[in-house]
Amino acid sequence: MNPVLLIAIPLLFAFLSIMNKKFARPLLLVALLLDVYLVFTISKGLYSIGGFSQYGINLLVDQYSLIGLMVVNVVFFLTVVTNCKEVKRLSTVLLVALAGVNGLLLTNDLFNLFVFLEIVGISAYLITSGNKRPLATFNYLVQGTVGSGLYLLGLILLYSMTGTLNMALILPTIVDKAIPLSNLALPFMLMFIGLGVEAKLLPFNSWVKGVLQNANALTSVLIAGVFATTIALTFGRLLSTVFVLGSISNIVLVILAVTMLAGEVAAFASKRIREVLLFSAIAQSGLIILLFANGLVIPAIMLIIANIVSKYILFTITGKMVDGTKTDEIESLQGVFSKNKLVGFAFTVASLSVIGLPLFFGFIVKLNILTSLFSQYQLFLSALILVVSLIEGTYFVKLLIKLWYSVGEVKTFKVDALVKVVTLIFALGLIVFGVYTKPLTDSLMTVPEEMMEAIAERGNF
Amino acid sequence: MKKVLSLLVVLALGFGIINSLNQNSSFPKFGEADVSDRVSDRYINKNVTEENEEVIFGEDGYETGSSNFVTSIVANYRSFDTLGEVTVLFISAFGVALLFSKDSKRVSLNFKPNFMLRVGSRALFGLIIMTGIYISVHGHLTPGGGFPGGTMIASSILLLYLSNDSFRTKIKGFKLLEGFMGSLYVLIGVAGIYVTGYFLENFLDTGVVGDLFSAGIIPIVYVIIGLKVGSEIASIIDNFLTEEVS
Amino acid sequence: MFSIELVVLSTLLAGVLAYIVSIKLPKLGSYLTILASLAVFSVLAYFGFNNNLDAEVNLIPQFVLFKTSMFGLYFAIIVSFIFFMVSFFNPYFIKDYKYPAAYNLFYLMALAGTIGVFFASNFITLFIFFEIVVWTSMFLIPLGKKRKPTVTYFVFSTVGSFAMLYAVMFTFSITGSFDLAAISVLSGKSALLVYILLAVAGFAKLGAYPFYVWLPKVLGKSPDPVSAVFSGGIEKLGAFIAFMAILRISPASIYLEAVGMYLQNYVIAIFGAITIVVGTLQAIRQDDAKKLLAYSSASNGGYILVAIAMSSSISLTGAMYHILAHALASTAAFLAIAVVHYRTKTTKISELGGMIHHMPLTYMVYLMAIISMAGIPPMGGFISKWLIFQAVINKQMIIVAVATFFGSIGSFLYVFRPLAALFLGQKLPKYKGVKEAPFLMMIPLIILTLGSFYIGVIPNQVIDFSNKVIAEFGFGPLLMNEFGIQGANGTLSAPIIASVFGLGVVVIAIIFFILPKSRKVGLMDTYTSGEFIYTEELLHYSADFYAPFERLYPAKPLISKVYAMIKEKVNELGRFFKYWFFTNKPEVTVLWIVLILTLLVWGDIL
Amino acid sequence: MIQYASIILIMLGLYGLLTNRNVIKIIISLNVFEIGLNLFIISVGYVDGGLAPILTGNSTSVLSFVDPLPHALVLTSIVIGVGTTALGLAFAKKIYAKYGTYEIDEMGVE
Amino acid sequence: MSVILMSMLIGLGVALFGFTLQTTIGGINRKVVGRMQKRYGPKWYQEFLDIFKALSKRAISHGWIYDFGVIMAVGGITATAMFMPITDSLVAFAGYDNFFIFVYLLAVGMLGMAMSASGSGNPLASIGVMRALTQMLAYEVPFMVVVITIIKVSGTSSLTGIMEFQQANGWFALSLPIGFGVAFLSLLGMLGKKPFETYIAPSEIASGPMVEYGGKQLGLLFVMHEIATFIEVSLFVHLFLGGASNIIEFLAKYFIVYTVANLISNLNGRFKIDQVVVFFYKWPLALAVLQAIWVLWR
Repeated sequence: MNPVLLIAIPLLFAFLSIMNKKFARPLLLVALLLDVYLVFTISKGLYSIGGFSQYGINLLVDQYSLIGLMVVNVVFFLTVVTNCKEVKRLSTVLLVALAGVNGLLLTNDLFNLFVFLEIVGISAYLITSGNKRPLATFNYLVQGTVGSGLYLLGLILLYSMTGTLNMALILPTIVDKAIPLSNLALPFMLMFIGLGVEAKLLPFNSWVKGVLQNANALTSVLIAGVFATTIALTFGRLLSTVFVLGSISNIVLVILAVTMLAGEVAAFASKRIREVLLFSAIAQSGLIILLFANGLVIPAIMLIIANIVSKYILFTITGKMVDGTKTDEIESLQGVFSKNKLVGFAFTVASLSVIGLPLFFGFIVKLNILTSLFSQYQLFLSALILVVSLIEGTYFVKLLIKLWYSVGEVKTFKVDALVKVVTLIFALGLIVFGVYTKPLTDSLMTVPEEMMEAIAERGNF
Repeated sequence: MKKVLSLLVVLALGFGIINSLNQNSSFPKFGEADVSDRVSDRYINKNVTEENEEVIFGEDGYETGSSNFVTSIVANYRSFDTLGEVTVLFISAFGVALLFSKDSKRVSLNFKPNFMLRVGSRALFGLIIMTGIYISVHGHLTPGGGFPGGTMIASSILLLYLSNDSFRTKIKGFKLLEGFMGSLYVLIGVAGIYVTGYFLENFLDTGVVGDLFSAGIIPIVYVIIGLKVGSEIASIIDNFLTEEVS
Repeated sequence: MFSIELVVLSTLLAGVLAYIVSIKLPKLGSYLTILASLAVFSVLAYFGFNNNLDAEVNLIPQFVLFKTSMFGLYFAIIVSFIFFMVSFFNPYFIKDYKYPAAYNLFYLMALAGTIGVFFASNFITLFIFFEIVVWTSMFLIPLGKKRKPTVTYFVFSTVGSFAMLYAVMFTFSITGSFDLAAISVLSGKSALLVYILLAVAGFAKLGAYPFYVWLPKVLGKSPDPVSAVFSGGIEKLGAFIAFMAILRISPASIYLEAVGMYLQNYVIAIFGAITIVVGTLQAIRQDDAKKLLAYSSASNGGYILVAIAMSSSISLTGAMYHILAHALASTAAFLAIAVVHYRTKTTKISELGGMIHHMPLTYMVYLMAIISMAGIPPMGGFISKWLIFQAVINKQMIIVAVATFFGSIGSFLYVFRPLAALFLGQKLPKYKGVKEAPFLMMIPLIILTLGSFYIGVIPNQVIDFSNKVIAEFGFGPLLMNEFGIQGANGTLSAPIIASVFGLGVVVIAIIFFILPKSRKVGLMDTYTSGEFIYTEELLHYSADFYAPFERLYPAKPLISKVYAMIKEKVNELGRFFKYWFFTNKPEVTVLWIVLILTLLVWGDIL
Repeated sequence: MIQYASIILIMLGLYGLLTNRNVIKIIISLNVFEIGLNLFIISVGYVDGGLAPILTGNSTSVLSFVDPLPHALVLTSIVIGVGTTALGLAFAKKIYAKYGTYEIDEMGVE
Repeated sequence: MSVILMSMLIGLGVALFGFTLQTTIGGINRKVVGRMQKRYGPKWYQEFLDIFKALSKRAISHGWIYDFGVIMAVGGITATAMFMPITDSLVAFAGYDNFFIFVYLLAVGMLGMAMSASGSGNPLASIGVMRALTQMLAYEVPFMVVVITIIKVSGTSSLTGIMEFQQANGWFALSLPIGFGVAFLSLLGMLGKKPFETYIAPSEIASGPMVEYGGKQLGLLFVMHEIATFIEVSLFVHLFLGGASNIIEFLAKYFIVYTVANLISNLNGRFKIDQVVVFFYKWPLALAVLQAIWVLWR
């Protein structure tokens, strides 16, 4: 199947959906189902749009984007299914968002990437507009626009130097034309910052708090889970196949390291559960990008998968919990899980996986990350990661203990059976993958090679 | 103080960027861009898929038949971008509607349109909308195209809004038009897959360069874009004329 | 043949089974824990002693590898025995837990984890099981009343395990191998780094200075069986790691002629000494019996560290012996206190009194336990302390010697406090109907006491075993003859001491009973200098027992202030980041972007 | 050199974003920023003496065209800018409805 | 086996000898002190009379631990005394007269007495025990530091071995004068002589841990006290004064040490218990450590 359908179908349905509002939600579900089906049937390769080979726009399906597509589409689908009530009038937006997300993962063209970035960005603004904090969303919009503007600036500089927009051609062209790295520092930094805004990297992410701290389950899972994963994967592709960090790598590493540290420390200092989770999400995205920036693709993808699954569980349950109890102060949520054991179990498993304790998938990921970092002899970074994950573990354990054990009266909340089932399955998945990882690691093995293949062939068909 | 500091920082950055661009040997100086070195060279010579030395006005058989190279890029070589772009506009328009739909009421204009406005706008309406459609249709031949054309269409509708307050309540078809046109665009793209194997492939005959009926799907796409942009911008305007009830 | 993998997996499975059973029948599930831990202990002991354990791995993922060693076996038998003993208490405490099913699950999982650690063949396996122990045992803590210690425990354990992870990974990056033997290959600075990190791991788990803070919090506040398991079992993981770090890595550094050891070992010994002193001082002033025992655990951990750091045949035997003796004695003491807690619902020394009249057996168990802990013959603790003293004197470590003697004498003080005020003293009327421990609880109490006594009188078998263990580290065996152990500057004959002691007691007892019989009077019938006191509480001296001595040093250890400060600093940093980066103002982001870009474009010039 | 004017425009936009605390002004600054950006994009494609990239009957192959690709890109960029501006204004209106002011400083802490 | 039985009998003899010796010398000392204070003083056998009187009286008991503690105390002390060499050849368990055995077996006796005292239910007894234990913490550590210096220098921890070493190389009292002084202070503490007699504190807490005793328990505890004093003083003699090669030498040294301690005691006031701790941890400990470092790390 042609992967462009992954983008075309949601778009088509989006256009159709505004003609009659009644069909919007069913259309969304159908589109999601179709996409999930398609993801598992498309085959690898380079797909041209309009038949202009490497001079036009291409979609690239390799192991990397395939894994990304599977994860993102499935989680997107489940998010919508488990939050059917919240979807309401957002169906069209979600359809467009789905198209944008798939586009970001598939595209092999820098400018096309910008367009999809904007699509995803605008849908994100609209999705977050539901939390009744227009100022926060406005803030997000301004920052997002500046960010994508900077990305565009960097892109056009790059174009003027290389004369191409094809991601697979940039690197070969740089080599061919022998463009010195110092000349490339500015465009790459601009693009890095532009994407960094969306990827929640530290100095550029003041939007996150406002947007996520009041978000419901749907919004938070989409923004912190699906979109973040997509952006991270996009970022990862750029960092691994397009960017030549060269002289700016120090600045980039500092930014990423500070992001990680600041996220965890801020989460440590937070008293509200959603804030804790959102800061933790910031730190995680910092870590993911950090891995990509160091060329550690496989651990990064593993982390992305672990992250989206656990973030799905955490944010969904938190959203439902906050909905049900009308509060997100950890102090007043004490002991909520004693009445909702299944949900509590899923939440606990997800947190333990995020902390990186054995028997859970997060542990395998952490081990992988550290092994790779040490094989590069990155002593300082790995020490930082350990320190950071100590802080992370501390507040997560604190959170868990508070949520399981009460001192006073216990608030209750109701969770649909569907949410229970889905989160439970995800939690079990974390355990299963934590014990038996071979299929996943095997399928990841070929990712870096395949990523480089397109470049080696210069985007030819 | 804050302003001075900001100014200083911004100035530093601006001069820094200019300086670094100036020293950047790979970045072509203004007006010295070497087009032959860029991918655009292929677009100008229309030899992306076919061997082709040079495009000659009035001949046929090129991969795209548009004499306006920008249009050939917008609506053919990089048509996928344009689809995305239309989607951005679409989702913005939808978003504006979404933001205003709840608890909102329509506001009536706080002035009564006078005679000049009523008559003048009707007279101008026809002219402007004609121009808009013309520009959309001739997008592959002359400067302009679907986007400017669509905007003109929308501005003509704005005139109607101004001149006749009840007009807005009568017109309901924008959503339908918008959705329909968008779907059509996607469907044309999907049709490409089934006709030739590529999404958004120009599967019609490209015709003679310079003819009105040439360039395959380009004019069709541009007309679709024109109508879609027109209806979207019109609906944005429409929505801004409502007010939230608090 | 019995494979280790099978032991670990079946323990895990038993845990899951116990969990499922306990959802409906918590008590039955807790009986399952007894059975399961008995099975683990007996399998390990039987097959281990017969050298019949199989290290092959078939079912678990490939990177987990086991091996059998006397070293691991020694620890595994001790710890599984402790788990087995403590499990007898589970049925009585299970109903107080908030999540009884989870308790049974985590109890057995922690057991499986410890077994895995002791038989690990490579560092990855070691680390995995180490972390499993950390988090499963972590969830045991809050099941009681207090939940805060959980976080403390997590932080300190994780500091340790991350230090270990870093060391492991670092070793891997140099040698390319995760094998346990790989650390011996290291040299120079990298060896020193790994040494320090592994030592930190051991320190953190063992609760040595400066990481001992978690011990009193966790052991003092968690459910009683959990405290016992921690003190006797899980804490010993730290000793295990410390053994490996100190004995397997030999970073060349300054050799201290005066004490005949390398600088880093001396530093470890000094830390051990500090642990002994601080633990003793704090234990003396505790009012909560469990906290008191917790500090004593810390201080005994210090002895183990000192002994390991000296690394000679005598000292290592001392360390091995002390691990066993302390495990038995400390578990017995904790369990005795658990009985008191179970019957009276309090562990505060100042609230209790005269328990000996209600539970004489428990009293005797506690007495024997503290005799062992204070290192008095004829119990196991005496032999280990004697060995350690021999080594300390032999190495002429004067400063360490001061600490060890101080700890040894100080232990009389703190173990006597619960004895005097909790068990002895006036029989308080509010505990009138309190009964002796239930039958099932008596079993482990008696077994532990007998065990402690046995190893105190006949040390030869244990020393035989520990000789095999230290032989694995390349040290010669400790010499023994029929009656005695050959130390560095003297011989010790435990059986003779025990029999002389017995003779003395018998002789005096005969004299005592020949003399005129005494009349029994009540406890209130005492000499009160002419005062008339009618209430038992007023005639009971239990609060602020060592008040004059306690005045001499601060109540809160300094280091806990440091930790509080670190926590506050992290919090402050978090607030700082929240204020400067997450302020919901677009211009903040823009400003940062501008600044970073400016830095970039002017970077060459600046 | 003239293309650096657009850089200055971008910087003006950033300056506006840094100093303004009014929602509408922020949107306008954003527009200034985008316009500068768009001008810069176009300037990248300019060739001295180049023709507009439209083939007409009387053009000959001797003359070179300016780079048409930036034109196409800038078209997209402009449209996207329109979309975000519209959305931003809509949010501004929402903000006004909620707080009764456009000044961020007057809105208080949430 | 018969060797051990023989040793045990000898040991019992040593214990009995120690008891008799100390009780006699204690009685003589009472007379000496009486003369110093311009009194006539009791007969030299007065202490025997006291003990036998107490033993023969009908007593009260506060429960089984009250009795059991006494048995354990006296039994433990007797067992300790059985290991004590009188001269370098007269020792019950040759080769096993390890210094640490005395330290720890002595503790058994102490523990038994403390237990019994606390078991009586009298808070004054508990206070006395508390003070005794605190004082023990104070004097033991400097003493032990001095002793490890001795052990390390002489290369053995066996008391007879140390004696032999001194007979060959001179007394430790002379070669380690600082340690000798420190150990003498510790000896005062061990014996409960002023200024370190706080735990008995006859005036405020009515003779300390013993407050509640009478009859045979008191008598046995007197016995225990005498034997404990015998052990402590003999330890001092063996460790610092070169031990003894014959029994006369031992008696002479023993008498001198005990009398000097007793005389010093009568010249002093009394420390508070926390002052005792501070006192011992200031100069004696520092000096002992310095001396050890000087001697051993040189």
